[in-house]
Amino acid sequence: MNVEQAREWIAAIAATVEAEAETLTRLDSAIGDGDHGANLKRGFAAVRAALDGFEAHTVGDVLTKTGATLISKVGGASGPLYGSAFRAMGKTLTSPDVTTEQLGDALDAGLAAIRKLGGAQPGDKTMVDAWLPAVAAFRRKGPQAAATAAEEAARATTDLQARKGRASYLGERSIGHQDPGATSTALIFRALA
Amino acid sequence: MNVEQAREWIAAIAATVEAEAETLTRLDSAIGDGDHGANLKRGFAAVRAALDGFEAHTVGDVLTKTGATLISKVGGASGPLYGSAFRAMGKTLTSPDVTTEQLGDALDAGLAAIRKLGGAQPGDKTMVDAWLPAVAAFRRKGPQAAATAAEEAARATTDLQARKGRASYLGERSIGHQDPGATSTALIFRALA
Amino acid sequence: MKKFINDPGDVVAQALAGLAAAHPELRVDPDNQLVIRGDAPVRGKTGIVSGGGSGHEPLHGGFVGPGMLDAACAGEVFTSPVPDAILAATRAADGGAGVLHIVKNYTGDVLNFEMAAELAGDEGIAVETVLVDDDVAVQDSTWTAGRRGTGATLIVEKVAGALATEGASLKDVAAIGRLVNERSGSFAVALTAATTPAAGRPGFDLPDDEMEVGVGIHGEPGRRRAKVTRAHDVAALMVDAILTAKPGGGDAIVLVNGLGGTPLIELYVLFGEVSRLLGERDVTIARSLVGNYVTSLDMAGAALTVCHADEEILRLWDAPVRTPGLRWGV
Amino acid sequence: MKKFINDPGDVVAQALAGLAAAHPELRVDPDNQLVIRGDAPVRGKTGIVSGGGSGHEPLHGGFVGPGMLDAACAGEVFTSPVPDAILAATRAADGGAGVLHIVKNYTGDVLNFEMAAELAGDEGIAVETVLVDDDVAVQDSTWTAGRRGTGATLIVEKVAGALATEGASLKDVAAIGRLVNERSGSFAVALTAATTPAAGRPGFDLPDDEMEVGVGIHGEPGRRRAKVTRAHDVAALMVDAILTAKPGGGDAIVLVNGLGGTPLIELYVLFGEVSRLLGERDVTIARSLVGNYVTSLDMAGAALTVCHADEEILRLWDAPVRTPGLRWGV
Ligand SMILES: Nc1ncnc2c1ncn2[C@@H]1O[C@H](COP(=O)(O)OP(=O)(O)O)[C@@H](O)[C@H]1O
Ligand SMILES: Nc1ncnc2c1ncn2[C@@H]1O[C@H](COP(=O)(O)OP(=O)(O)O)[C@@H](O)[C@H]1O
Ligand SMILES: [Mg+2]
Ligand SMILES: [Mg+2]
Ligand SMILES: [Mg+2]
Ligand SMILES: [Mg+2]
Repeated sequence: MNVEQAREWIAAIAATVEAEAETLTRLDSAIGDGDHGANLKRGFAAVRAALDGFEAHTVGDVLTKTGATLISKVGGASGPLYGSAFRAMGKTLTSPDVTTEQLGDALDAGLAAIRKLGGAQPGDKTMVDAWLPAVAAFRRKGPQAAATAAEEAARATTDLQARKGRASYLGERSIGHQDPGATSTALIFRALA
Repeated sequence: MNVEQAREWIAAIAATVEAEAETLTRLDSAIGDGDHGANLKRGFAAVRAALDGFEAHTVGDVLTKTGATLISKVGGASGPLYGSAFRAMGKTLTSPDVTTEQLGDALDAGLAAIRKLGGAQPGDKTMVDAWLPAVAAFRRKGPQAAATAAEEAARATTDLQARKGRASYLGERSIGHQDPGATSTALIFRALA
Repeated sequence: MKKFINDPGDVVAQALAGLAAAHPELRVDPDNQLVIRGDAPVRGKTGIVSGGGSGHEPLHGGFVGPGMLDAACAGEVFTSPVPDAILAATRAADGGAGVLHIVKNYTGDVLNFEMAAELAGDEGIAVETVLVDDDVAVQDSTWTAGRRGTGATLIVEKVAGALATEGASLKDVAAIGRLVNERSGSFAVALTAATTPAAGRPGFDLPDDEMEVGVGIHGEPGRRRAKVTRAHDVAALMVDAILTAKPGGGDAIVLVNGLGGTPLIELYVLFGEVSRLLGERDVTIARSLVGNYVTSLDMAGAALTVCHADEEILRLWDAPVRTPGLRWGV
Repeated sequence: MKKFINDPGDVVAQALAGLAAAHPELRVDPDNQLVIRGDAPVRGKTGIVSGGGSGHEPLHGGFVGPGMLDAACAGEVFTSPVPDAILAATRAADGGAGVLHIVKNYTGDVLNFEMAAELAGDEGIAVETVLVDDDVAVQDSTWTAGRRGTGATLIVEKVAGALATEGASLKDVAAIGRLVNERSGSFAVALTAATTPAAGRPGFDLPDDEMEVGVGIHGEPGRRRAKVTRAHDVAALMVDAILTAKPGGGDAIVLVNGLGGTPLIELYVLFGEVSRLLGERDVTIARSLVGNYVTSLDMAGAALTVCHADEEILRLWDAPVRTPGLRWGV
């Protein structure tokens, strides 16, 4: 992945998040507060504006800028979590062109940042449940497999009871609904494929 | 009408007001504040209790007690208006048995009290519009005619625009709805027939 | 109907019991449904009594206390109180200097307060009455019931209460109340109907994209129905109607008042628009209140009240007040 | 959706503009969406900052002023503010004695405030955090996000604000805030769902005879659904849940709090029931508030908060406060 491809990835995320905003909001209405779609739409629109004309020398520059913008524009739980993930990825990718292996390491660093910040365990019904298999699949089989793994894992959150985030307040009533954050994670990996 | 018959009249009003409370409230919801049925139900229930065991020597005693109770228990516009009407009637009927002509004069005094207190003109879409033809019919043809006249006049308020009471706030939108107070007046005269 | 009540017939009595529990500094007379200042009657002070149907909380019981009302009568929901109760309130408020009745202009309120004033007069209590009729949605005419009393009632009660606290005579207190009323106009818009506990369902049906324009505070429909517009246009409608009926410039007390079901965040959006629009018409918002003060049960809606104030009115507005619903300066 | 707004995307910004117009004694920073005391920072005083998603008005912006908050951050509706805004608020509040962050326990609020605290630390501003987690409808556990912060936030802000006003150190102000939180429990019931301007329709459908039991203040469904019961039974449910999770007797500060769409008359009915029930459990209502203080947009519903108070907490509760939403003693 080079700088231009990194920009394309982010642009693709922005487009898919915009297109799927209503779906994400609907999922978040069922077990949260109904703002996940609006949050990410607002965030990636700001990222788009921030990257426009921004001089990036490395892949990391693009991702770090993305993360910092998400942190300062989104709010909520997903803002700091996704923002920290992109910032962590950015920090590891210090050259203008990076290998797939380096990208895999970066994605792993992103996941680590989310887990460190949010403290969620696998199975807690959060974005972690999609990131985890996606990163593993990326490393073994590349971006297509990662996207598919994330999508499957997002769907599989439906059967889980939430232990983190707003959905945890619903207790057993959170079962039967797909996690919005895991769903947006699948969008991020699909945009990479 | 003797004292016993006066009691029966009031009891009949209490019964019909109770039975028709929802209708009165529905009419009052359309162009007022939806309490006319509840007001009269509460009022005549109190009258019933007040007359129970009350020693009445004249027809007037019964009606004056009725009026005073309505004034002190109903509130709203209809409480003072009906209360004053019954009190005014009571004042004129100072014997244990009264003639139909005396009763006619008393009803007229009741109407006069309503008009003096409320200041409504005929055609203002109020209880006055039912009282007026009812009293006239009572004097000419007796209680049956009075009831019929009151009912017809109550129905005829539908086409009027209100100039007094809460319905007046609706301006032209008050047209097309039957006045609740005129409707309860028809019940009062029907109970006398 | 979904409400936090026990029984539709007992709502007012039980709300008063709750008020009594929450405000030990007040006295509640459950038989007459009165809220009374704990230290009433205040010797030598002009007493102030108001009241009306319930369902407009905090009006009137929430405005009883030092600097405002001495006693308030709570009628049944949307039903004016009876003369006996008003008389009892008048007695409780009378400190020997007479009692002012502040009455919203509704046939029922007017008649019942009139009767009570007569009874009080018979007992030797001097009574004056201020009739509040600020709702400019209704045309004024001697041939009709006239304009309704709505939001300006709060301002009349506050300003008259302050002057009475200073020791002014019944006549002067009544005069300032009338002045405030004369200089005030209100206009309300509803997005939903109110549901009275007795009726159990909304007073009228309103499609999901329509509003009632020119409503009162008794759940009745308004002067006309219109498509819901942006807050800016709603504010413009209100400001226009009020300044047409009550022209004036300079200092004003401005109340953006929720009708009970509208959250504060929307009232602030509306206030922002109102403040811009009044500025364009050379009206200065000298004092303001934003919140649910004169309500109509659970009705979603908002009302604007503008009172063209002089220095004396502003001074009395600023005077200390300590009631459940309004409190400052003490 | 029928609301007094201009544009769903601009509600928070425009409500802040309205607040600024209504309260010239406060400063509004529109870029960061902050409400700031007009005279902030107060030299030498421990600064107090709170904030969170909007839609809970008057919380938090309505509690800025002498005796309570120095600054409040307003996030988008139901979305916690961003670190930059919290940092700006922290700077505005810092009078050299450090700044207390009062944070409701939601993942988003916690993370964003944490980041801001780090950034503030980098700038040399000492920051302490009080996490409010009073909602006993949610089971407490280290494995979950834990309990939500709701009505007790108001009490924490009031009491901490009073101690800070007396000149106490950041450490002591934080300690009293934590004590108040620890001694407080809340429980809420909703009769309707909230409609966020962005979503445009109610967050959930609720049949005409059902309520959501154990709801938060973000329009989310509750722990379970039940048939609507009488106010007495709702009050019993709330009192039981709170005294089970937070046992105690003696003096308490009690808040019966409307969620935005419930009128005062119902809150008073509920308060009457609560007061009787608490009395039976040897809890004395030493202080109380009844009204819409910590809301969830237009949700019809009510919450009970009980804070087992000691003398010091009561003393600080009684201390003067002058904000748009709470004002007494000044
Ligand atoms: N502690 C956590 N760790 C990881 N992910 C989390 C955590 N808490 C919440 N999330 C994710 O964030 C999503 C919600 O994001 P969003 O709706 O934007 O924020 P908020 O919950 O503050 O409204 C959830 O669906 C979940 O996937
Ligand atoms: N000024 C008046 N003169 C005569 N009748 C009136 C007057 N004002 C109102 N009414 C009658 O009172 C009725 C309403 O009574 P009610 O609903 O009990 O009182 P309120 O209007 O105070 O709620 C009206 O339908 C009308 O017939
Ligand atoms: Mg959310
Ligand atoms: Mg009526
Ligand atoms: Mg009425
Ligand atoms: Mg959120």
